Amino acid sequence: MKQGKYLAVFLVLITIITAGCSNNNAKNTAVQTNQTPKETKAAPNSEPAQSQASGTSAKEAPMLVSLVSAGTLPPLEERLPEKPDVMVEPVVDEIGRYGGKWTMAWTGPGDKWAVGQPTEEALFRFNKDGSGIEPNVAKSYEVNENSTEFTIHLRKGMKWSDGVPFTADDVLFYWEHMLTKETFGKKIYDAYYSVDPVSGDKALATVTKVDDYTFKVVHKYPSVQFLERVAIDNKWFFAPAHFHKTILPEFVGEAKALEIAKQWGFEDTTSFLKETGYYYWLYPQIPTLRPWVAKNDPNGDQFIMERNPYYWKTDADGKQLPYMDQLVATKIQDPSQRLLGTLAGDFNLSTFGAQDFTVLKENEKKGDFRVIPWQQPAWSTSGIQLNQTVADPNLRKLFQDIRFREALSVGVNRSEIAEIVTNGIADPIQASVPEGLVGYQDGWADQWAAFDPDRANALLDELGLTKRDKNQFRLFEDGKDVTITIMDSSQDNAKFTELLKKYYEDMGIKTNVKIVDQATLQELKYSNQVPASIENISVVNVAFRPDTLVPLRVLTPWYGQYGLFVSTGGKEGVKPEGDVAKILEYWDQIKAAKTTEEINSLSTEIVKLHMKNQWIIGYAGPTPTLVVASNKMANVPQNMIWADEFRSLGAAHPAQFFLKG
Amino acid sequence: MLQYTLKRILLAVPVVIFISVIVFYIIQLPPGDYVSNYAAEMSVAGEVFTQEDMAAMRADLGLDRPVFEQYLIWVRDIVVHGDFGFSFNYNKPVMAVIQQYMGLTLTVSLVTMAFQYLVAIPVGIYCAVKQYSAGDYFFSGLSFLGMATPHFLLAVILMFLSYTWFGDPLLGLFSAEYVNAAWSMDKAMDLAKHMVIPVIVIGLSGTADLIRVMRGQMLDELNKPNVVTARAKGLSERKILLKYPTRAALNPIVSTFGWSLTSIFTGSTITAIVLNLPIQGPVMFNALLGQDMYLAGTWLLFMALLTVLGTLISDILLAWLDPKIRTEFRGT
Amino acid sequence: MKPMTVFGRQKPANLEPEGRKDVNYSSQWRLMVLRFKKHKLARISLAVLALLYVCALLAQFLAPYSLESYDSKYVNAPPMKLRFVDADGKFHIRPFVYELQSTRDPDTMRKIFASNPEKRYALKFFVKGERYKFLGVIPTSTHLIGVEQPGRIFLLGTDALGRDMFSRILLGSQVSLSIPLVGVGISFILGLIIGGVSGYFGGWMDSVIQRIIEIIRSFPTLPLWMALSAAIPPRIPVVRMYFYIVIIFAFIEWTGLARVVRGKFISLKNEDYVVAAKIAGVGDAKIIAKHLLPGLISYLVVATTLAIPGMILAETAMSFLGLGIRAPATSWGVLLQEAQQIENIALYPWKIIPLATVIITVLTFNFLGDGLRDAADPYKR
Amino acid sequence: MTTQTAHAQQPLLRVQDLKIRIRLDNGVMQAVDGVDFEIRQGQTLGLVGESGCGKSLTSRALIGINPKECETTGDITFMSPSESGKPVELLSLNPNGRQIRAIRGRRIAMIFQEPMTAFSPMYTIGNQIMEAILLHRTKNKKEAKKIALEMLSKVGISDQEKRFDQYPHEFSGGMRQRAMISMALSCNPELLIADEPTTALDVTIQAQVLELMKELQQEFGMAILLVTHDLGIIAEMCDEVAVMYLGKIVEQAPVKELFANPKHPYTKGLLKSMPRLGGDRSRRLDSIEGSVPVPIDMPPMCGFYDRCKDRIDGVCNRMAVPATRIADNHTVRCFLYSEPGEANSHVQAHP
Repeated sequence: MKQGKYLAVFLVLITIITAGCSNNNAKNTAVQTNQTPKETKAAPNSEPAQSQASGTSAKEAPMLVSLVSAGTLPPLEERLPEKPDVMVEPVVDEIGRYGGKWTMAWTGPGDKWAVGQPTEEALFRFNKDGSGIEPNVAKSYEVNENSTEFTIHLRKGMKWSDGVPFTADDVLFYWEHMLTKETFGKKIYDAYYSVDPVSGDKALATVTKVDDYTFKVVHKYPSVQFLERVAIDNKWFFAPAHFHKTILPEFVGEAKALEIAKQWGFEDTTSFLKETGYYYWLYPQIPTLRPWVAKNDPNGDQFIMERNPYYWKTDADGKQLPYMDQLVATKIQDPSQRLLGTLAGDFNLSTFGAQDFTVLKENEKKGDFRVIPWQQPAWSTSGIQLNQTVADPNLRKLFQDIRFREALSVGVNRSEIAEIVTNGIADPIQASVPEGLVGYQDGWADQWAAFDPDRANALLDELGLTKRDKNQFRLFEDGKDVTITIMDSSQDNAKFTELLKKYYEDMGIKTNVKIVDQATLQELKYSNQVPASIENISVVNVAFRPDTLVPLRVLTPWYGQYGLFVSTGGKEGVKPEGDVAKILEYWDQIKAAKTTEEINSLSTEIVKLHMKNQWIIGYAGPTPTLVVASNKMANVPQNMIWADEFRSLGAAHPAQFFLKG
Repeated sequence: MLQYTLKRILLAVPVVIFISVIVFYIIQLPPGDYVSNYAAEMSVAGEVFTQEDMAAMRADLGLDRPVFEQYLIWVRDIVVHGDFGFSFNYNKPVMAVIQQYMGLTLTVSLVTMAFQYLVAIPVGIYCAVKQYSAGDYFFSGLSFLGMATPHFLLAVILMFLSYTWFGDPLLGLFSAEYVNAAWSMDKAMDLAKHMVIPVIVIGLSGTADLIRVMRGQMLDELNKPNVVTARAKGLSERKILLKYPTRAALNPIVSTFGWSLTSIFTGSTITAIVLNLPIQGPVMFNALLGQDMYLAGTWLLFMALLTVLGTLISDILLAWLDPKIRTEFRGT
Repeated sequence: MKPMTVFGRQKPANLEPEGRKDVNYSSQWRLMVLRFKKHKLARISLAVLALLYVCALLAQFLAPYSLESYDSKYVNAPPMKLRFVDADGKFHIRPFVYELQSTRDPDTMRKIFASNPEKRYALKFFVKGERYKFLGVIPTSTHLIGVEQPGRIFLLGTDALGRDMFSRILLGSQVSLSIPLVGVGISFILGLIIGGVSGYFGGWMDSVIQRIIEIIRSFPTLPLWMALSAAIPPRIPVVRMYFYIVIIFAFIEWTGLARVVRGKFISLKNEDYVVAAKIAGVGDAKIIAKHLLPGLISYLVVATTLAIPGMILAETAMSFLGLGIRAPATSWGVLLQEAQQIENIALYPWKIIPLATVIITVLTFNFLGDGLRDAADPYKR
Repeated sequence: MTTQTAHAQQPLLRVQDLKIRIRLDNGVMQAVDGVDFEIRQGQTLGLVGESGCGKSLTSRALIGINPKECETTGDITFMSPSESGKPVELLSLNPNGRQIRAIRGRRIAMIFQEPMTAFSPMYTIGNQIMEAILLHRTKNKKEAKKIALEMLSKVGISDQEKRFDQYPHEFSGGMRQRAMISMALSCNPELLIADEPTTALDVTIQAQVLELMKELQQEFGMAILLVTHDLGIIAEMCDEVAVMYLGKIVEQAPVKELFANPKHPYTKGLLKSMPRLGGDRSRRLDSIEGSVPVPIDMPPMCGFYDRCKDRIDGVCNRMAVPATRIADNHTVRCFLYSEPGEANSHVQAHP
């Protein structure tokens, strides 16, 4: 259960992406399978022969066979891309069999990503260990020497789920008529801008069609991480032009668009276009490239996605994926229902937080499922972020003082926290980059990690907090009380906040815990009213996703108004100083960096500043996310990383999950 | 009678208008709005909303206008177009959302209600006739227990017991395979199976109250001279019981029926959340939580209307049931 | 002669030992007490409630541990057996518990507890423990029961933070038993004043008040709770939070009492003696104080008693929805909210024990209310 | 006084040693303690006494409609002429059984003091009158209604068709009592028990109702047991009268005899407290001092002892008083008329 072992599978997270990477897909996947021999070894060898036997006969699902023979669906060869362009998905354990449903719980359309991530098909996706990207919807790509020109090849004969061919026009359409016009409510992603290292000038890329199956993205300045950023920011760089032409105001006119929106039940075109353009996988009318496509209204009690007959991936045997016929998401109203449903076998593959570990493990046999822990790239599971720009001047001075942070760190017994809060699963360590990720620093996990209340009190005295009130709480020199108010939006952390309060108050620091709902918390963050937060940092690589470690926006508590300053270009907020300013400098350099090495070393510098300052104090190490799969559900990989960047469960390539008979 | 009804309805109008104002105000009361809720929810999934994004969204949804303006627009649309607004959360007109849940809500409510009345009335009569018997103590005790146990806990415990004993926690109202299936005998049976826990949980507490009222009323009525008169006429005890005390004791119970109107249309919210019942209660709760204001507002308004209507129905029922009031109306 | 009604507790009027001819204020109360004494269940309930309230008052003293006695060694420990006979079959006068040893199942990470018969800790009275203020005033560290350090005694097991459930239930009763009282108290005053004004003066004041009550009652309580608890400003201490919750309860509850008061006022003010007093030129205040309130107070006591269980349950419901008091402050609602997690029901069923105390309290209040009602109103049920 | 019919001397109902005990929280109350009397066909027996003396309980015990808390013992023998005088032991019948129910309402009917509460407010007068008719006389609703309308007209209610469909609250008090009488008589009972039939009515209405009862008695030839506290009504209506005090009949005699020659101190007191037409208006009405004791765990003694002006200390408060026959049809229960030694000699109350 110790994080180190699992994260050790990261050899180097950011592999160098060179022009040599533009090999074709078959080769790429072959490499991929070689890279993960461990998984095949770990495979349960139950009835492989049987599934093999049933597997060899048919290359497509029985439900499609009957449609083909009825003449309502073209034969398989016509539905798949041309033979060399078919994507062969590496199979985790064994060749599967067709049929069955993936049953899961979701909380309704608001939980769109619960079905969105596992079914997502990105142009480029992260490879299985997260060390780099690999082509997915794209067949292959070439990039020039200084990373300014990316030529991307698509798959010939590939089709949308309604049978219409998928071509470079769909990419161009998305770029020209949707993304750059911001029709679906998102700004043009940062990935499409390149930055001049000297002047800091930002330039938008150009996208041009080369032929039906090739397009080119040209940046003004080098953009080394372009493909990774696209894989994170803009997973899908395409849209079904034939569909969107029928609804976009640009093509049908405002009035008609509104009319169509109303027909769909929407009130206005803005939200209509946002939903259809961005959250398209929830709508049965919209063709997608996903293994399963929406079948009914997501607002119902059960959302059904059914296999895409034109899905463009096969297994190693040439059997068209996905194996399972349907993905059925049942609406739940309370998290306990996911647990109870899983125990009862109602849901055959769901994910849980580590807090449910014991109850799940205890019921593994009875419920006929297995618990597969996926490691998270989190710095900690229990920790505190002190708002460096907190409104109260006394507090701000205090929070910015490194001695205060050290006092708060050593004044808490991490073993107790790890035992009680994480049920002994996490290590009692400092918030730090887990081993195996970019920026890992040896010994950081132990920095200020030993429980030493005397040192903590000495530090606090040293800070001048020697006055005490009648309850023995410390006071500022001016007699005002020192109170840390921790804001949180969930009751799930009650155990931790209770303990934290106890330890802090033992040091004489009065501590309040205020639970507000998420929206309020968000509002409070924007208005700089969150003095402290127990949010955790979980990020694979600061260069991919800087916003929690680099003050670029507002929502991360530790940097508070620094982020506002940066995001408003200095109009509002607090001007970053000292090490925070340095982080921003490094970030600017990353944006304009020419090589991956350069980016990695700059990223490491940013992380080192975090280590030095420990703005984010951690009291317990990361815990895994638990993937709980029915024992019937096969091909669910182990030793994976659970990260939003890797699309969480999507990293397991659910199209090749199957149900044993 | 008609005049009275009209007068009552007329009196209700200002109340409802006033309520609609308060409703709107109350929805606005918690900090944040739908957009910030939405942004917060999406940020959990890794989607980031900047303040500009949120401002743009607010402008789209008309949430950037002053509250009273939003209110006036809302009311204008209701009055002029019969349009109750739009549910941001469902991306559907409010009425469509309400309709979606109405069928099952009514099913659950009416079944639990039928259970309550069918159980409580005979048991109440029994407990009154056999006052202080073992049966009286048993039923009174049971109903008190049902009333004293918090619903949510009872529901969870029953669900868990159902899981440990039968391997099925009976979540929701249908098994997965029947949720979207067409109605059939099997589906109905499945529904019946899933109704057991909600009926027990919601029904038990309501039954407790009803039994108490019925028992008390019956005890009153059983002591009335008209029972003695009936007995002196030579009527059998059963006939006496049914014709005189029961009929009279039912009066207050039937006439308070109107008060249950709101609960019929919402269902029990907390129990429904715990048991994952697809009925109005939780939908509205989430609308309130997520500040899906037109949905929440319409619903609250609807509830207020139902309460006013329920009072009216109660009064009319009372008049209709009580010959004395009835003849007074006939006279005027 | 009136038809005799000799059912149940009721006795024929003419057999009443205290003649009804001179019903005065005090004899009405005496009658009530007499009748109440006859109601066995109500008497038992009163005793149980008295016990509960005494326990709540002395909770810090009775509880072996405080609310902040976290201990990672004893997380989710089951209730301990209080023993008299040790492993060797030897009988001890003083009950004792064995030392609790915990290990973790390496596979499921569940804490496994075993008692160590080698080490006995005898139950002691008046032991020194954590410091607290007796009755909120006198600082002391004596607890009624306990075992010697480093032994632990968990009569009802522990929670997920290793805190003694027995202590938490006791200490939680302070909130759970007082919120309803204070809440009802406030709504009692509000209801009495507003309902009284409405009923006594009538006219336009009555209409306005009735409309307001109607409007408040028209609201589903849930959104009202939500809105009101959302209106509670952030970063307030638990005590204030608690106070606000009381106010919320009272705000919803007073309308019911106001209705009762109004109804009674209307019926009483037309009584001959009140009319007579009015004609005689007695002032309104005096009429209300001398003639109306005495006739009303017993009804109010009953209505109030019967309103309390509803508030106790409401408090648990609020905690369930996350609108109530939060740990480390403890109420029964908080405990039940913890208990309702599937994990706890499945693995640590002793966490449901607080449910029993809630049920007992609600039942006893109901029985007490019934008894009081019968006593206050013997001729009408 | 009513005209004696040919079969007037035939006994219709005989009550012997009727005792009613009621269990209370604080003991057992001896509400009726050894009552004996007899009613002959066509005769009117008055049962008089103050509130709580047990007269109502006694009257209701005859048809077994007292609440089940009342423990009733003794013999009640009913000899219905329509069954050719075959005696039926009413107390031995199942109180809810078919046999007693066939007698209730049919052979023995009853009217009550409060016609308002005795009728259910929920049903029309017609409905409630027809109920007994449908039960005892005919199953045909039309016919039943006809009978009911007839009865209504007999009791002097005009516009019966309309009245039939009205509710009790739409009737005036007198009308309601008329309706009650029509309901009681609708099945031609042989005995009518009238429990304070006029107490709740205005004086003028009282007279009308009493007159009506007399007329109807003549027409139907039934016997009446008239329970009242009003000696005036007794004087007007009854052939014979029994005075009850504290669960016992203290004196029983034909009306003329009793009024002319009251023996028991209580009877005397009662008579004195009665205003007389043409009497001396300046004379204050006498009242009986003191109040009725509660008959719970009473020692054997005269119940009237405390209030009696002529009490014999050491006798009246030491032993139970036997009934003494002082004339052929006059019995009295007082030591003034019997020797204490005769205490145990039983005397039949009937002549």
